[in-house]
Amino acid sequence: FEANAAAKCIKGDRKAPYTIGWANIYSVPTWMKQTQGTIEAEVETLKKQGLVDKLVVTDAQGDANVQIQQIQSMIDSDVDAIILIAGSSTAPARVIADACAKGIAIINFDSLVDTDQVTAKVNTDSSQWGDQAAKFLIDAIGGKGKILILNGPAGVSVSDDRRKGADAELKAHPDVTVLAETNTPYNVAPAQEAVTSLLFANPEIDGILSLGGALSAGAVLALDKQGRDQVPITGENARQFLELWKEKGLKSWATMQPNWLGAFAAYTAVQALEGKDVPAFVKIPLPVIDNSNIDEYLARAKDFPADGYIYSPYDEELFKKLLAQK
Amino acid sequence: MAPLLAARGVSKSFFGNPVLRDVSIALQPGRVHALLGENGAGKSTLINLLSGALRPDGGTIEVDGRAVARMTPALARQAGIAVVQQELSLTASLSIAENIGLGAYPKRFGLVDYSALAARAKAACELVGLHEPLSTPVGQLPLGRRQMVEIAKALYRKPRVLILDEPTSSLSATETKILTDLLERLRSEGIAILYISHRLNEVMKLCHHVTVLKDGICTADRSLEGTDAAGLVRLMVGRDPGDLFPQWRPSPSPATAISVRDFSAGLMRDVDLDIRTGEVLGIGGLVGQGQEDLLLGLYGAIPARTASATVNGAPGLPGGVPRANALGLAYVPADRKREGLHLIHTITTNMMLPAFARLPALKLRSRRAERETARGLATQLGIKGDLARQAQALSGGNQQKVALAKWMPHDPLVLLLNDPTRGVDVETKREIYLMLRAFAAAGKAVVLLSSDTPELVHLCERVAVVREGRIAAMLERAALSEEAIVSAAMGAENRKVAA
Amino acid sequence: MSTVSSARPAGALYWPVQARRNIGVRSLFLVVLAFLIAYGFLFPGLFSASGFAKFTQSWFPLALVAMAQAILMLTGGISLAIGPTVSLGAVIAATTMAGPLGVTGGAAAVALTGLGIGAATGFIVVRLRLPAIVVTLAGSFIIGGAALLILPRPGGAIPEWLSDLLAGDTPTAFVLLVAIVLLWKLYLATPLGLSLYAAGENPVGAYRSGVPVDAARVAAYAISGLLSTGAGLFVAAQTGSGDPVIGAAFTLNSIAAAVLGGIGFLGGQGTMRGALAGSLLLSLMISVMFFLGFTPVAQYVAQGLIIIGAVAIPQFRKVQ
Amino acid sequence: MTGWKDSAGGRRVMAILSSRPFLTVAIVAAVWIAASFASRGFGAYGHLRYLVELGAVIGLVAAGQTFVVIAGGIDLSVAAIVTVSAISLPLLSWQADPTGLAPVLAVLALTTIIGLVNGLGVALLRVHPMIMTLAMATFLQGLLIIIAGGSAVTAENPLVHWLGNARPAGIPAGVLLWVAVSMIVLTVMHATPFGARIFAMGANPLAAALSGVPVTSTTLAVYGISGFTSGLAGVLVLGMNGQGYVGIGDPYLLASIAAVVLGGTSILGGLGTYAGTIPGAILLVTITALITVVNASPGWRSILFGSLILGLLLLSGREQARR
Ligand SMILES: Nc1ncnc2c1ncn2[C@@H]1O[C@H](COP(=O)(O)OP(=O)(O)OP(=O)(O)O)[C@@H](O)[C@H]1O
Ligand SMILES: Nc1ncnc2c1ncn2[C@@H]1O[C@H](COP(=O)(O)OP(=O)(O)OP(=O)(O)O)[C@@H](O)[C@H]1O
Ligand SMILES: [Mg+2]
Ligand SMILES: [Mg+2]
Repeated sequence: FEANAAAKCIKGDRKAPYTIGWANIYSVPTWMKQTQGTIEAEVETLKKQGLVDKLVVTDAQGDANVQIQQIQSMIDSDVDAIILIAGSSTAPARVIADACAKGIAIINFDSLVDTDQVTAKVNTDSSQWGDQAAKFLIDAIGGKGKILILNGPAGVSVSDDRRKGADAELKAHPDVTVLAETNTPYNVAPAQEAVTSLLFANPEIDGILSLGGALSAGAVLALDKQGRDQVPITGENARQFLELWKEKGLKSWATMQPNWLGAFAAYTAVQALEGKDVPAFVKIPLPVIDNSNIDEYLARAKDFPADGYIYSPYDEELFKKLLAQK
Repeated sequence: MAPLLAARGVSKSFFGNPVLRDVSIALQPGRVHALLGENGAGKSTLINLLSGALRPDGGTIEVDGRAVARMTPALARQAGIAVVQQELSLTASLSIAENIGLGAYPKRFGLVDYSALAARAKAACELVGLHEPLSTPVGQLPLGRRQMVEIAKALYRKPRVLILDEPTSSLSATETKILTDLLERLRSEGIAILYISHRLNEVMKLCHHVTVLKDGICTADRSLEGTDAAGLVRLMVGRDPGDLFPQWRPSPSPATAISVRDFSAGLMRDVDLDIRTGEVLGIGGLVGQGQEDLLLGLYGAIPARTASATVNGAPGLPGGVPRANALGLAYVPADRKREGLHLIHTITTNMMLPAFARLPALKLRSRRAERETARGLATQLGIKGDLARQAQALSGGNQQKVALAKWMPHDPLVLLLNDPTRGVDVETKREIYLMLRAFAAAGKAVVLLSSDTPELVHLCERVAVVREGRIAAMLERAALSEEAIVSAAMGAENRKVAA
Repeated sequence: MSTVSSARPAGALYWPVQARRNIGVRSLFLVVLAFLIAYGFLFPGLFSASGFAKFTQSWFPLALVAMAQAILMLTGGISLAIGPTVSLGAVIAATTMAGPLGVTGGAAAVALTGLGIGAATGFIVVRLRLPAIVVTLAGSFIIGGAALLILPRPGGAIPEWLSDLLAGDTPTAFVLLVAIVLLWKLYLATPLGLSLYAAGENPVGAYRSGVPVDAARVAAYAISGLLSTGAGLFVAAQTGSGDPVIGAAFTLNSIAAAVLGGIGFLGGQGTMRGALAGSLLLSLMISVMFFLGFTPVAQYVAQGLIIIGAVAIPQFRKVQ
Repeated sequence: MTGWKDSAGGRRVMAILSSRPFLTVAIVAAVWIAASFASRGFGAYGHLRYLVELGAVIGLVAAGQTFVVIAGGIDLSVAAIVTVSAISLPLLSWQADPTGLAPVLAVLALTTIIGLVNGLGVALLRVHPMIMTLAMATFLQGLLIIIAGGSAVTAENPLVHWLGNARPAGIPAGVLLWVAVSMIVLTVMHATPFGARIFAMGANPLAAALSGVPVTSTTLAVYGISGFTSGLAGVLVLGMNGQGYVGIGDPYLLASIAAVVLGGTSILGGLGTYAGTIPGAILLVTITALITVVNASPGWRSILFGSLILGLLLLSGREQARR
């Protein structure tokens, strides 16, 4: 019994090979599928090292209540670690605390939970995302002009954080007028519809602050279809958007929520179980895509699904470096 | 003496069509008052006015001689008025007792007092001869028994005025007898009874006073003293009636239309039956012994088994309704609202449905031809009303005619009829009877399931009496009489009960 | 044959009536029982106090919304706004209970909101004769919007003790469920409650029999709203906080549970115990599939098959 | 003076003017005019054209939904079918077929089969339509996990691209497709025995069966049609977005039901017409577009959207009393 195991929730009574539970919120979207791919690849590696013997996957079908039940089942079946994308930033807090109390390593990534009863949280900084995107756009339109803001679904922390992150920059530039804001799922079709309507309502648009997912592709398509000139636009690493970016010669900037967050979470869980100290929060620096490196990304495009995301490369070295940061 | 309940000069229109014009009626205690009229004359509408289900456009409703400003069902109930609608007010998933007490449950601490309910419901049930456990869901009862529940429900409220709208139309002779005895007793206790029926012999036996409606106008309001059945019909239709039952002679050389051996379907078990061309084969017996299943099984509407069968020359049972239709079978159900008609569709559409079912699915329709066919059928059967209106706007009898009419263009070889004259006025009955016999005379077969025993006696070559899922007796024409049918239906050992 | 009923004392009507209402859902009960046994076998911890407590907690909100949907369907209605109503209940609880209103005040606010929303919906559907399915579809946007106004992103708080009481290691949820079922039985034994069935199956006949049909239906909507926001309160306690979109999945799940449980769409058909069994099956299914090690793909397929099977098998038996 | 109203032609005109579909058309026109005053650009030809183009997708899904609802059922799997169609089409690209027609036909066959399976469950297993189609949607989610993200290359199907982007004679190809489908649907619904059977089944399935309506095959056909039109909508939406993704069909489930009911078709079955669904679909996209340009918080927008639907329902969605 290693009484002073370093990381939170870890009691040190669990021995390799470990069983890892992946409590996914919804496994059908392509982003999730890609993420699962990185987790499975990582688990294969860890299996070879004799550290993991099983990966248990649950899919809450989008329902945060079901996710709670499934995490409970993971606790009941005594998995050694749970990696988790939360369906709600608050809902699973209590069940996670239970798991933590039972000495299960909990690595929460992508959509985070408002509790510190986890071994580690792994994510990019949503607020910084909004801030950097706003910076780029305001810069690109010369510090003044009329913009649209496209944001993800309402009532969800991630979209709310990204939007709030943009506030400071917007405030600092009173000459930037926000014509309209929308909340849609992070998908092409609803964004295209919304932007088309906004185009007709607003004859003059200088830029589009798009805060993730495939929203930007929808906006570009809308401009294109209505015969309007493309304007500076921010976005994420959705393959369709990156391809449109190149094709239309956009003035753009994109960042990403790398799919390898999943692999990294699995890696971190095992490290923690092995008694290593892991930071309570691993901040993943936002990889930036701009005109300087877009071609590198597009060169790898064929390895990714057409409706998927082209993520930055990763390896164990990167993981080690991330874990070492304080 | 002031009448317990009266209507004074009431009028009612639907969508501008006058249905009742200046009608008056007075219900006296201790009197059974008959309300007669052809289908669509306005009887049910008048009842709805009396019981507050509808408001009159003009005229007044009086209780105990005092005008009621605005009659509602609730007021009517308080005034001791109970209406027996035709199985209209029951809820299939509730038990007999819960149905009987519906809207007037005995309460204790705000809850339904099931003990009191059981006691009172049981008393009401015994009056009408209902012996099923009170906890039986009404949905599990056959039609005739449901009607008795409906009557028990009215009695449960200890009414001063009891209104019955065609209570016997789905009752067998035995049940009818129980009911008429009961009404006689209630009358002698001073209750005012309003009785609607198209069965004139019942009316003659039971009633003392009659009001006759014709096209919404009151054409007679008089004592029944010294009136005979023919006189009644004359009052209703305004001219001399012919015989209700047509004269006919059996066709000479019958062949077999349908033949089944060891036939089982629903309640029916191992029945052998031959249906001949050119005959009207009656199916009789107490309600709910499996007669309906026999028809439905032959028609392919419910699963059926048989050792061997031929249907119009083809071997085997049809096994499905479309196939049965193709073999020349047609079926007219008893419960026209639930099984026979599409109430929210127009009369024309209803009449055309069997054609739609048969025509090639994507052939273009001709509205004009449909209208003409429908018009022809309406004329042939005397169906009144705008054919572009919904079928639910028709009175019960006219709905029945539509349910029958829709098969006529298809010239069926075998007509399977399930109580086709239920709720049909005498004139129409006669027309239907004539049609049936003409049908048989043309060498086709008619299977007539009926709860109206005289109908069986007067129209059929043979009557199969069904009891407990088997054909208890096959009565040939020479042996046909109401007594024979009833005693076969009861079974020998139960004869005493019937008497 | 008449002796069966006449020999009994008249007081013995209530229980036979209850017993005969079971008939349609017996095979579902068997399926649920099979799943329960399988679950107990796969996870013996179920029989410990805390295992049982957790199990009933994950079932509880679904049970409530299944009841909320069933009571509407019994009157011939339906609601597509159950999910947002749950969310609204949750955010109201999470924003009031830790504040000056306190737990009592917050619970009252949740209850009143549920009753009010339900009654308003009922009034619109019943008195204005609009189709329930679209009224409640529109309502789902309005109610969901209100939840977003109160709490634009997940947050708020529920007092720790309340969370521990309702969703700790004690089977409070189960006790609550039993209490709610008893209350429902009590309601069904009132004239207004019992007339639900008549008002749903045969409104014209019921009206003519003196049943306050409209009142019965509006009351059903109000109760349904109360159950929904109540489920929201529980979810908030279970999660310790509020989330404005937490209830989304409950809308379809409540319908699935009710229909699995034999509640018909035309009104008047089915029983609450059936709806509860349906919700239990949906909830059990998730855990059992986990312990059987189903992959997500297998989970989706099996879920579809189980739902269809549970509805189709009794039908098959009927035909035979 | 009053004469024309009583003439046969006059009566027909009056009947049309007071019909549900016409009422819905009138509401659409009113909303368009009002919105054009409120927001510049709303009434621009290009914008209205775009609204109709968007309406085409809902309209196609709602075509099958109208059939199903009139037949007394409901199809909750349409959204999943749209997604399956849009996702699986890129997987099927055959070099041998330069037109791109073959993959489209293959996908439509697939979605029609999915619909037929729904029909089988409803007609033969007697599973309630809501449950059957809900289970089917769950089922298709499983299928999607398998096929989603499977295409490494963007599907460049010329036919699909044309459908989503071309504007022959200034009219979007999708709208032309919708017009063609509408004509066929209206004809089948109101001018063929098959259509009459559907109405009969919806109004009273028992009476329909006893009248010889082949209930099983008609039910199969109805759900098959719904699968087909949803598949067609998937193809169109794929063309309009250039890329399918999981969830692309999600908005169309509730929209299709709302369009059907706003168009005056009774959710209880047996009464209604696709002629009402068409303006119903356009009405829905119009409201969505209006909400988009309103500057308000998400909560208020949602409330506004719900209130508008409710208000319009008051105008057009009254249920007729039935017994
Ligand atoms: N609510 C209504 N709307 C339109 N028409 C109606 C309505 N109720 C009754 N009618 C019409 O009023 C007339 C009288 O109907 P009513 O039911 O009173 O006839 P009835 O005498 O009871 O006939 P039957 O002997 O067939 O039962 C019929 O022509 C019927 O079509
Ligand atoms: N369009 C309509 N809307 C509402 N009610 C209608 C309509 N058409 C008819 N009715 C009602 O239906 C009744 C006519 O049919 P109904 O079947 O009730 O008559 P009935 O005499 O009771 O029938 P039965 O002969 O089967 O006993 C009328 O009394 C009227 O109240
Ligand atoms: Mg009548
Ligand atoms: Mg009648």
